[in-house]
Amino acid sequence: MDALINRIREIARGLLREGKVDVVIGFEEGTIPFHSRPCFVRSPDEADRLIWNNFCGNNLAKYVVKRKERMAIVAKGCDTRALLELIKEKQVMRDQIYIIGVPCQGMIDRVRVEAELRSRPVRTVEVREATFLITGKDFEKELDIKEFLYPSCQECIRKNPVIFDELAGPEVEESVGKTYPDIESFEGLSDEERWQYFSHEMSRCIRCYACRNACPLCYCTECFVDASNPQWIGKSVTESDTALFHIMRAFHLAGRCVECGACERSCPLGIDIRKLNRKLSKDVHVLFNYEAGISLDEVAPLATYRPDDSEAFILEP
Amino acid sequence: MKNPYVPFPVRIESVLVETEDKNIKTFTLSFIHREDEEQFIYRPGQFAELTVFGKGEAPFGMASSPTQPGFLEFSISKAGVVTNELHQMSEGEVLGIRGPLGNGYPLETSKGKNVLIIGGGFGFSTLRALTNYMLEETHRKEFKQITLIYGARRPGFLLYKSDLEAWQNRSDIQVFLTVDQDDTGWRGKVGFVPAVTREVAPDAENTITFVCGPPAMITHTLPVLKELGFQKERIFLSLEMRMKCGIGKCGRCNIGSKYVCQDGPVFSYAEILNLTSDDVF
Amino acid sequence: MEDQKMAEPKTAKWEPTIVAFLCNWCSYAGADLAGISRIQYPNNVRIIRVACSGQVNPWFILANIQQGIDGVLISGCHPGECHYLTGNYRARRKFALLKSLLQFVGLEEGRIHFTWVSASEGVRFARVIEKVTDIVRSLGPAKKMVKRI
Amino acid sequence: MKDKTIRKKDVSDFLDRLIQSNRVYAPVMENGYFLFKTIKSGSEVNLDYQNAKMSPKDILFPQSEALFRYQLEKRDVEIDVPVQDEPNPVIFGIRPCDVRGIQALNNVFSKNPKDPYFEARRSKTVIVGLGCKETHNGCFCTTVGGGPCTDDGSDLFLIDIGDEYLIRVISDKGEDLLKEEDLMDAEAQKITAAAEVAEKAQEALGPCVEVQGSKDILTRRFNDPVWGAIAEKCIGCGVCTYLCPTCHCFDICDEALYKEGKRIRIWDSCQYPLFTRLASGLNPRDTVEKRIRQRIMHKFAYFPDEQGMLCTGCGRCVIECPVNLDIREALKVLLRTGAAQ
Repeated sequence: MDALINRIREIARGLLREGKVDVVIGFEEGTIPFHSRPCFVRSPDEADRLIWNNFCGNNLAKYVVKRKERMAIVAKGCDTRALLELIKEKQVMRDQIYIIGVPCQGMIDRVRVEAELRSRPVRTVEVREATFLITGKDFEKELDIKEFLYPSCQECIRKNPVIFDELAGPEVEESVGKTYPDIESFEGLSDEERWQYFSHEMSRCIRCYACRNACPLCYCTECFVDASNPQWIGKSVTESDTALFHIMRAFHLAGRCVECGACERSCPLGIDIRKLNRKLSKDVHVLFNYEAGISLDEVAPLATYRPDDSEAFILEP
Repeated sequence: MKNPYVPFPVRIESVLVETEDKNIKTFTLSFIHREDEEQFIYRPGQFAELTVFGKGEAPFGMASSPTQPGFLEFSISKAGVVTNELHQMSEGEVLGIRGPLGNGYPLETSKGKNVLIIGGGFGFSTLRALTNYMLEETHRKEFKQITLIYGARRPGFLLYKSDLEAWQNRSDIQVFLTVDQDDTGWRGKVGFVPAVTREVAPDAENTITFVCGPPAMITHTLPVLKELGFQKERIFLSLEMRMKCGIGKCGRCNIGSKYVCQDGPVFSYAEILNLTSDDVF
Repeated sequence: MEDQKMAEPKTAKWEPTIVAFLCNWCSYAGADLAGISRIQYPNNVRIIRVACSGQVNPWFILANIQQGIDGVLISGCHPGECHYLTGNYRARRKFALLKSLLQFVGLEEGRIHFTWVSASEGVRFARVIEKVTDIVRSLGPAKKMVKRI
Repeated sequence: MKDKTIRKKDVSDFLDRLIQSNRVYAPVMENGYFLFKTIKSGSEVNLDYQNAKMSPKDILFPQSEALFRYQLEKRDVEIDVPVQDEPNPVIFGIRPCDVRGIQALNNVFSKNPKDPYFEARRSKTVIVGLGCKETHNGCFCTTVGGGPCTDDGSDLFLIDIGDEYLIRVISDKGEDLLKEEDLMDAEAQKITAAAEVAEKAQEALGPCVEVQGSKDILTRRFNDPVWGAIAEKCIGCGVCTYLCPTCHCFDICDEALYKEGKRIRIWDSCQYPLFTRLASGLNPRDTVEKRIRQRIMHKFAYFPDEQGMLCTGCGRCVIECPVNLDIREALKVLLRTGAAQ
């Protein structure tokens, strides 16, 4: 990990010194355990702020849209996928960004750790080889990193950057082939069971829109939930409005979602938001043989068609 | 104590299209219940939240003067959800009204002084209320010389044409109307409000000024007033901010530590310069 | 309003309300033909004419669900026959995903339907409406995601 | 009334008696975190908790509530204001920071014109506070004038002294709640033990920055570019404001079906770009920087005289901010370097 950090700093320092970029967007140490956080480095001397560890969960592609500067961005696999989509959707120019690719070892899910500790306060976290050691006031606990990775990291098959100008470290091993065992088993439940699960998740939502705002691909100037003229959706926290917000949010990302899990990570209440996006990813994959954030040339699935697309859902009298 | 969130029901008595682009209409409203009207005691410069049931509320300054009892008038420009709906409504339909809200123009401090009223475009509505208030028989003698400067893009954008005509026929108020663009048959002045102000403003000594209009007009008129020697403490402006609750709770309309809905909307220029804000004129 | 809606099935005379978005060039003409030809079909359907099935925003469907409409039908030209050449192809992709997603969260499968009806298919139109009405009736009144005011 | 003690294992039974005639809100663990919920049985409650994920402000100021319902008639409208008939609410086991949050809300809502909805709930509600023995990583109550065992604003206040809680009886309302209970008067050594717990907790959490004089410093720095640097990583969500025990900004809107509908009040957030946008399109707070500044200034500079500081140091915004924009750190940057200027 230290080699990786040194390399990131070195690259950043070089880019800033040579004036190739105005800002390097990366991660710095957070103020509390389990939080590394986005930072903006503008001078070579500041490059030592940059770090890398298992807590760099934010998707930094969020920050490149509508920025005028030339940027370098420290990007893990999913960040580069989001960048690729943004380039494809013309939200940022390829030559405006310098991608410092970081092969990703997966990020630790703070909410699950909290639940495991029954929210006892953590004083320090120390990441070791395959485990991390948590120390509290009167306890110590060693947990397996693999078991406490974010669900999106556990399922990830794109740990290595898909697009980059430079790699900061050796590529890591990836599993091959997209599978959706979680979605398939959920589909196997009855209508009523699925509805129960979904409405329970929705009932916890406070509509803070962290999921939307953390998403690197939500960049509309005015979101449909905010629009007032016409008003598409009610603002109260009723089951109906909340459910439709989440359905519509997910649907806006159909064929665009890069499955980084930023939505779920940002949710203060740990709602299983990603399930909807993942279902759409699966359908897009199965029906249209497309995966978002992989290729610059492939046309987005909802911007095109094939005459022989599946008609299985069409009603025949 | 009355629930401050619940509106009084009112009915639309008439609707008058004010401007040639039909974007501003004046709605005359009357209270459905007499006891509500008795509670609604207002001063020029105050505002109210109008309810279009099912669409929501929006704040508007009263364009009518309390000296004309029995009805309320609001001039409303078509812009958002509520106003778009309002513009489709007609006589007999029911609205809600919540108010009066805000502080209104400082009438007490104006007594015994000359009054200069400067309005631009759509911002003239509460100044019209003020003018009518001051011109009313019992009030007129409380003020000295009254000068009115009112400008609009074109003659077709001047509001309250019948009032303007009536005032021009009076000898106790000097009325200067100006338009940005000349039109055939226009007998008033041509030019922007700041220029006209420089030309016709009364002596700065012992004069209170009221300004309301588009931001561009205000930013250019204030330096002229300063140049002519008007004191910051005696220039009053009506501010516009997004308001919702109207009672200083919802957190929207504060400029620094002042809530426009409660502490305003009328502030002296001196007060405004003291506000913690980056949008000072 | 909603309360009435909820109370209705008890009277055994409850009938579903179905909104159909029909494209102007084929399906609406098909409905017209069904009418002109005096083909009988259930009167549960309320027709909204749209330029093209591709024009139907997924939100239109969700808004109907939210307002307690029991079933929604979208019908366009047969593939390859779109007046705008590709509108229905695009709609097909969009709605394949939407239908699957709504079912995934637990909405009953039979609430939302998509089909193709051409201008000459008056009979098919009537059959479609019959079938949709039957399915929706069997599901009972809409409850999931319906907003109560 | 004298201080009382209650054995920890008796709390559940006490709550069971309490819910006979009160609506009791207490911390309940669900989905891996704690929230204040209406309880049906004392056994649901777990007082061995840090703090609830969300502040319990929604008990008094619900996220969405109907202000009135209406029915349009031909030439009139009928307006119907809901009556609050909740049976004697009790908020049990609330932390001192959240009690101060309620006081802060009270300062806003009871200012003239009074907010009848909040008032009706607040006046009936009994608050049973619970002192903190240890603090979590986001806590900074001592910085903003509170403390882990401050009992201001509570009607009863519990302090953990091992197998028992010491109960401080602070108000008549609190005393009433114990009327039917047969509790032991606290012995002197237990009162001392509780005082020690309080003192220890207070000592363990030193203030992180001096906030005295924040009004002047922040006002002076209003146009400082430092706000831009603080705000840069903000993604503009509403987590900080929605979880905050003092944030009270709201929106009012209508929901209607044909001729009938309701006017609702819903939480809103100063962090949303549309919060201040006028129908004309003009937006006085059109950048993230201005919105972050509004949030911090509103809490620490605009109304410290009338409303007190609108921050209780509960640390929810610190812990839950998706990008770890730590308000303590922002204050340090603003106040320390500001004071030096």
